[in-house]
Order: sequence, then structure tokens, then C-alpha cells
Amino acid sequence: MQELVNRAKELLANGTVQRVLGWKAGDMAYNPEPSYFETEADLSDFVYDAFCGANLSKYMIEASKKEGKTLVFLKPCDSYSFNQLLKEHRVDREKAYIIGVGCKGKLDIETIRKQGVKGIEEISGASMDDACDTLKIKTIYGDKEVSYQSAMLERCHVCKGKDHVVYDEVIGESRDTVDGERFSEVQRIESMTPEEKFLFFQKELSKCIRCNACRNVCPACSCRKCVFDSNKFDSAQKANVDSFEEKMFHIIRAFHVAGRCTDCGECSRVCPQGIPLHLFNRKFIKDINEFYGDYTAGEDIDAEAPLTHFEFTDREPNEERG
Amino acid sequence: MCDCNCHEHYTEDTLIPKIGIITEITQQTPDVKTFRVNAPEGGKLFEHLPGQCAMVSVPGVGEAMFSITSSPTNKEYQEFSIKKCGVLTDYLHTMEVGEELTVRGPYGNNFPVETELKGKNLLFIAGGIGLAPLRSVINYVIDNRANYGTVDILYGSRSMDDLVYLKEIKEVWAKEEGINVHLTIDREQEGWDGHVGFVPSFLKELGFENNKTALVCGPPIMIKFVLAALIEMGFSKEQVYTTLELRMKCGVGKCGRCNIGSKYVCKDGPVFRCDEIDELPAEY
Amino acid sequence: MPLNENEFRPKIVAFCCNWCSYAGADLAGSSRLSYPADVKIIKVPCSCRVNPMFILRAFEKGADGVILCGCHPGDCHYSTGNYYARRRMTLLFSMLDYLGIEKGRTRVEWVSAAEGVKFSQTMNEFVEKIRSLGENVRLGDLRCKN
Amino acid sequence: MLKIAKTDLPALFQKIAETKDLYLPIRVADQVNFGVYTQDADVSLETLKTVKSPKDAFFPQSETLYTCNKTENKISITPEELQNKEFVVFGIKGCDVKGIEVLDKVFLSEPVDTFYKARRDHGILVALACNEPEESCFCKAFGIDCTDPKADVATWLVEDVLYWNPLTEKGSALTDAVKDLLSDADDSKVKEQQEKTKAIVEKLPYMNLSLEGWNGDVLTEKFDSPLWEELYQPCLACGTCTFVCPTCQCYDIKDYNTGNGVQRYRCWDSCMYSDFTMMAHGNNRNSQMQRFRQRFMHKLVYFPANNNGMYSCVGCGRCVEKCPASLNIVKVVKAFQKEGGDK
Repeated sequence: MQELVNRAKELLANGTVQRVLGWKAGDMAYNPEPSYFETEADLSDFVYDAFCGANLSKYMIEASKKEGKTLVFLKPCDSYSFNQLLKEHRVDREKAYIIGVGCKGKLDIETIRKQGVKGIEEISGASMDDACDTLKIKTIYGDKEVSYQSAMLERCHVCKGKDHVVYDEVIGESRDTVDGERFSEVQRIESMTPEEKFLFFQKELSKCIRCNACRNVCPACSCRKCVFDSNKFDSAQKANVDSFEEKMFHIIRAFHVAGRCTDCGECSRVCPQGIPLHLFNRKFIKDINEFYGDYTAGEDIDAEAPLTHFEFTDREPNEERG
Repeated sequence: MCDCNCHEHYTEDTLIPKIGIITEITQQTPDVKTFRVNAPEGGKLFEHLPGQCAMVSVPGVGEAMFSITSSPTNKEYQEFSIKKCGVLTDYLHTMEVGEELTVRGPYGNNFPVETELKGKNLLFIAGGIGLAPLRSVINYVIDNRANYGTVDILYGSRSMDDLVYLKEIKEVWAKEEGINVHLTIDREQEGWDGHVGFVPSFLKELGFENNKTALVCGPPIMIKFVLAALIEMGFSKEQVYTTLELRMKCGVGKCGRCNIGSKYVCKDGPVFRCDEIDELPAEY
Repeated sequence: MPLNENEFRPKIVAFCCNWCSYAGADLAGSSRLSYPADVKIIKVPCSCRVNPMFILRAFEKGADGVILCGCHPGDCHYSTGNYYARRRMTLLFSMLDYLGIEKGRTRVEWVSAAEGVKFSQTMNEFVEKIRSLGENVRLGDLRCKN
Repeated sequence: MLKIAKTDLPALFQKIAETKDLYLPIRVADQVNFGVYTQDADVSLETLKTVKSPKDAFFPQSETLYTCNKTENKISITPEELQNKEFVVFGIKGCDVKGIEVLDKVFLSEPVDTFYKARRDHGILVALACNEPEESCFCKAFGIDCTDPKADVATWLVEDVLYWNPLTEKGSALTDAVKDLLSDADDSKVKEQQEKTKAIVEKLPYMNLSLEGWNGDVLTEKFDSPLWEELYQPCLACGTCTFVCPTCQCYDIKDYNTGNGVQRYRCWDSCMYSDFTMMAHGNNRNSQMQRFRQRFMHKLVYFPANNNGMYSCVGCGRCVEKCPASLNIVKVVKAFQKEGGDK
């Protein structure tokens, strides 16, 4: 981490960048927040550890409007989001100095709490330097140990890989965190009966409070004005009067990012109700791969996007679907 | 009043509107119409005070706060002057006499016609559709003429065609004793032999004495410059009243939308004395 | 086919492109080919004008089945619109399956201006299919149900 | 003091549910929120904080106010029926009870919101004391004692027994209705647990958060602080904090056209949303900084100014846990504290 700070200080000092976009240490072990740093002194609060899950690509949309270059730290998966935004001309490559940072899997405080940990005072084993297999957690109710792997965000179990797709330089080491199959949960749902599928999603979506956190955190949701905020249509229904509204919202949101979603997993990370929102996006990704050939959004800035492209021989919508 | 079977469990909540019927529509300017509204069985929907507002709504289209432009002294109906500028107002402009809408209110405070303003010389300054809330006061003053001193009305608009209530201004107000009307438009126009120029500069040209109480309403930028001009002319902020406009939904100080500082414009306003506005954070 | 009063009469929304399928529907009408009155046609400039929200809104407001008709691939008035529509609908329908909405409630059919017979057949088949599926309960808004 | 064995709680719930709607913390798809009791509901009284506060028992996320029907040119209005059946909210925590007090200030002040009032009149609060508060809690900063909640009935879950103490008339009536299931108890175990919990409270990092300098009189000073420009930066403008908050009360009124009548409903809204103050001709809070500032100024300055110093925050810590960007009211208060200290 110190290496990152040192490099940031250098780049600020020599005028390469005007500001640094990174994470600021919170007042707890697990709540760093995305933050801008403009001076060397500011950087004393800089942190990069296993709780820095936030994808900073989205903030680069705003940063691209600011004067001068912004140094941004991107994890391997974040770099896909940045690339996708670049493809859509929503961020300015010239305004960004990208330092790719290593990633050893990001932790999810909710997952830790689910394992019965409460009253957290200190967590050790989450810094980038000591790649621990076990997190030692000091709590008011006694000391606990949780395996690092079991505390990771869902997305890290099915990581796309630890290579950055866009960067100016890379600092820090990564480690392989994959221990699951990316589409296994989608396949499990696909194999259910329609009744089971319906019940599963009904239950999950009944928790939705329409807080829009999933939308607002999503790097692919970069519209200046969202269709769900428009008063001109019937679509600005903030209410969850009826379960239909949530279904509508999540289907349409997933559809709007289909072919553009890099599966960064931020939607699932931020959902206050723990709805596995990635299951919508991943279904589209899986279908696109199966129907139109493998495609990874954000990987190649020049590739044809699946929904703005077609083949004469594409399958028909009515075909029996697997 | 409404068609519902209002029995014990049903509610007379302030959020539940009354039904109003449009009994007359006057085209004031190309984009402003005045709607006269009565209760379906005739008569007024409710009593109000000058400066108060009401929520007018077309079910399925929208609901918005409008100032009541008719004077409380009018015992027959209420009027709303509405400028076409959004989804609801666009729809209202397509409506015809005999159609129904819903109204709830009155909401907010009023110009202190029976207290602070009594016995004072009054100076009304309005721009564009901003005359609508003041018209209520002007007609109230005319109907209680003895209670007030001199009255000056300074009114300006973009063009001759954008002056609202022109007929009433010329045929009623201008003919009242002790009322001086000063009109202005922003740019030269054929057929206009009156003053040309913005309201604040016209105000300075006219150079009123500061023995008056000013009631100002219009676009924010006009209010800002009028206020500056008045101060320059020796008025104190306690002598100036204005009305604020913000997005409102409930009208009763609960929905949080029009909250500025510790005030709710829909409940504590819309009429504020300018020294009160100074105490609010600059978010209006 | 005579219907008794209690029989379920599905509500069908058919989005038809202006250039082919709507003309096809016209032809079906002028050729006196019948299709059920339960089919409500909404004319769209091109099949690719139909965005997923249209389909979902139709279900929300009480449709039991939604069908999209456009020009045959290769014949789009705007050259390629229906190709894009094809991809979109393929993905959307697959997503609806995934959510447990019965297959067959949604359909895409390419109907040219000359295919009055196909139009009428398609609609008859589709209405029959929806009738067998019954009322749409999974994708409607309860507020619209009474 | 009365008591009931924990194993008999299902019978108690069943008994209450016979005549009243019963809301209590229920686990659905791995998240605990207040929901209506049914026999197969997965009740979780051990959960310290439900994701959403129980405020929607009184101020639902959305509720229809009335329905308009139009035939030819005639409009008719059918108001929604008011709550007329008693219901019980079981397991509400001390902070959330205080949250409802805050809502009362808004909805029961003139003009009274009759929809809310009807629910308040018919709702019976059975509070459950906290045993294991967490690091995100700071109710003590608002003078709340989480071990001694003030509601219609206060209860304590100690070991395998639920202790039950009615505090109001409503509470006594409910107690009478279920008295067959309750037996007399002494309060020594409760006292013991309270002491234990209080000791924990003292150790929690946020509990002694100082709100010094936050009151209704510091409007301009706080409003004009340059700190807001810094603090708001990570804010994503979502509504998570407002929707999980027990005291946020902003709402929107909207129409829904059902095809056979227009339902006018109100639903929670968030001052964090960009369209919250949007009007046909502009927006008076144009930047996210202004919207962010509004939320905290309202909770810590505007609300106290109108309500004898009562804050519109109860320290439940939900925003601390749920904010996607790890922002929260504690960070705001601390930032101002630090600023003040540096000067």
C-alpha cells in the first residue's frame, strides 16, 4: 500500500495528475470510502486493503469533467468497467492516469456478519501485504476467526482474471481467488420448473426497496437521465406498491446494461437487501455467449457489441430455449 | 361534497381533494389561461386569503400548487392563472368549460392584508405570471379601499402579448381612484406606446418614496434586482414582501420537498417578508 | 368457434410493424380471413421500435400474451431494424423464461404485407396457445386486476 | 413483570394473530425485515437490526390515498379506508420506538395526517430490549437506553425466557388478551442482563458520539461550511440511507392508472434523488452536494429547530451498515468535530 501512496505523491508532485481517486480509511476496519486526494497531506488517509471493493470507474465519469488528469486506482475487474465506459465515450482516457492495483479478493462485511460475527472492533489479515488465509477478528463478544475465502464477495469466487485490460502502470500482486463456476447458479435456476423459478425471484425481489443503489453504483448505468426517473412515461414509479414494479425495474435495468455489463458485481455488493442482482446480468451474459459467441464487455474496446450488431443467421426468438 | 360514501372509516384528510368544475376559461396571453373554478353544485370550493395557494390536479396527469388569483372578496368562484410549462399545465390548457378537476387547499400563509399591510401605502411589483398571486391582493384592496393608502402597481412582461389581466388592469384598476398603474415591456414592439425596459430599471426611473410597503412577485432574477433597487431607494427589508415557489407535493409541510432551512414553503410560506428570507439558507 | 360466456378470453397485444405486418393484418381483414377479436393491434414504425418496456407494460396492464410482428429478415423497410429486434427479443424472451414466466406468452412472427393468411393463422394459433396457458398471473400488476 | 418461555412464543404469536395483525422480524431470502406473521414464517427475534426499520407499519413505503374515477366529465373520489383493525408490532427496538416518536412530530402535527394517525391509534408497540448491540449502534448519543425501551409493552429475552412488562393502557389490554400464556416473574434476570448490556454499550465505539454544536441555532454556520463539498464526494445519490432510516419521512404523491380508475398513492421519496426538488422551470437543489447537505442539515439542525431540539436521528446505525459508499451521519458529525477541534 505504501508503494501506491508513494507513487501517488510523486505523480502529484511532478504535476502529472491534479488529483488522486482512491479509497480513504474509514473509522472502522471495514468501511473505507471512495475519495479524492488533492495534496500529499490528504494522502495520509489513503488506504488500499481487502475492504476496498468499490469500483472507482463510475466516479471517473465525473472526474473526466474536471480540470486536469486524475490518478485512479483500478483493480483488474474495475479496469473492464473503465474500458467499457471508454468504449461508450463516457470517460476521457486523456484525463485518467490509471494505476492497476493488485487484488487478492475483496471482502464482504455482510458475509462476515452472516457468519455470526458482531460487535467488530478490529480485523487483521485484510491488508494487501499479509495475504492471510484467515481473518482474525476482535469483537466485543470475543475473538473470532473467519477464513478469508469464505468472507469474499461473490464476484471474487468467479473472478474474470487478475489482468488489467487498461492501465498506465500496474503496482502490486494479485492472487487467484476462483473457486466457483461463474454460471453455475444461473444454470441451477435454469433447470428449475417455471413455478420454482417464479417463486425464487418473487421472494428475492420482494425485498427490493427501490433505493436505486444498484443503478447508481453501476458503471454501465451512466445515462444522464434514467428512464426510471423520467416523468414523461409511466415508468417513474418509485413505489413498490406491487411486486410487478420491482420485476419491471430489474428486468429493464439488466436489459439496458446487457452486452455492456462487465459483471463487476457492484450491484450485488451494494444491495441493502442482499438481492443477488448479478443473476440477472449473468443470465444475459450467458445467453449472449451461447447465442452470439463469447463476448466479454470491456475486454476489447473495438469489438462489436452484441446488441448493436447482428448476423443474418441469428437464431429466432421463438426457438426452444435451454 | 364528493361522490364518495363518506362514512365513519372514510377520511377527510387534507390530502383528499374536492372536485371542482371549470366554469370559465380566459385566454390571457398565448401561454397563460385563467380558469374559473366552482364547486360542482355551485359556489366556492373553500374560503381563502390573498396569497394562498391550492393544489390543482387532473387525476392521472398530475398535481401541482398554484396560487389563487381571485380575491377572497369574490364570493362566487376561485380563479387560477396557469402558464403552460409542464405536463400538467399542458393538459390543463386542453381542458374545456364543464370539465372537472380536483382541488385541495387552501395552503400556506397569506399577505398580511388585515394586519401589517392595513393603512399602508402599497407598491405592487410584478413580472410576467407573477401578477397572479398579487391580483388577489390588489382586488382585495380595491374592495376594501378605505383600509389602505395609495396604491401603485408596477407590472412588466416580455412583450405586450404577455401582459396578463390587461383588460382588467386598464378597465378596472387604472380607473380606481388613488391607484396608479405603470406598465412596461422588455423590448420595443409595434403598437406599444408605453414604457419599454425591465421592471427593476423602470422601478428606479419611477423612483418611489420609501413610505410604502412593496409586494413583489415574478421570476427569481427579477425579484433579486427589484429587491436591490428597493434597498437602493431607501426601503428596508421589513417593507418588502414576496412569495417563493418550490416543488411541492403535500402542501402541509410533511413531504419534505419544499423544506428550506427550518421552514416549509408550502406551510410557512409562500409569502415571506424579505428580512425573513435572509435568515433562510440560499436554496430558493 | 362459439364461446360460452364463462370461457377464458385472453387479452392479446400484437405489435405490428407499419410496413409489412400491419399491411398483412389489413389484407387478412379485406380477404375476410378471421382472427379473434381479442387481439389488439398496436402499429409501430418498425419491429425494432418495440423496446422491452412495451412488452412488460402490456403484461402489466393486463395482457395475457404479447406478439411482435415485423417484416421478414432481409425485408425491413429500414434495412436492418428487424435484425436488431430479433436479438433483443431473443434475449428478453429468454429472460422471461428465466423468471418463470410461461413460455409461449411471448412470440415473434415475421409477416409480410402479402401474408394475410399467415397473419390470421398466426393469430389464431397464438390465441389458442394463450387460452391453453390461461390468465397471466405472474407478470401483471395486481392494481390493474379488478 | 410477567414471563413466557421462549418455546411458547409461537403460541403467543398465534394467540395475538387470532385477533390482530402481527408484525415481527421475519427472515425472507436471507434478510430479516418486519413482516406479517404467519404460521410458517421464519421469525427471527435474535436479529438486532432489521434491514428496513419498522416505520412502514405506520408509514408504508407506498399507500393508496384515494381512487379517482371519471365518467364522461364527472370525477368521483373514493378515499381509501383508514386502518380500523388493531395490530401489534412485536420486537421493535428502543431506537426504532424513538424513530416513531420522531415521525409523530411530523405526521401528528397540524394538519394531522389521518392515515398515519389511524395506524398509530390502532398499533400496539411491543418493544424488545437489545442484548447484544453492535459497533454501528449509537442510540445512547440520542439519550436512548436500548436495555429499557419505552413502548406499550417492554420485553426482554434473557436466556430461554421472554420477560414482559406492560407500560401503557394499550399494553395492558394486550396483556389481558394473552394472559393465559404469561406467568408472574421477578425482574432479577432482566436487571442482570441490563447491566451486562450497559457494560457493552460503554465499549462500543459510536455510543458516546458527541452531538455538541448541532442544534437548531447553528443553521448558517453549518450550512455554509466548506466541509460539505468534501464530504459528499463519494455519495452515489441512491436512496439507501433514507429508505432504511427509521426517521426519514419525505414522500412523493403519484398517480397510477389502473385502467379502471386512477389511484393516487404516496410513496417514500428521498431528498438524495436528483428529481426530488425538480420543477418545471428548474431545481433549487441542483448539485448532489446540496442534496447531501439537506439530509444531514434536516436531521441535525432544521428538525431540532422546529421540535425543541429533538434530532431526527436515533442512532440505529442502519445507514452506517448499508451505505454503498460507506458514508453516514457518524462520519459527518465526526468530520465537523475534527474541523472544530483543528481551529
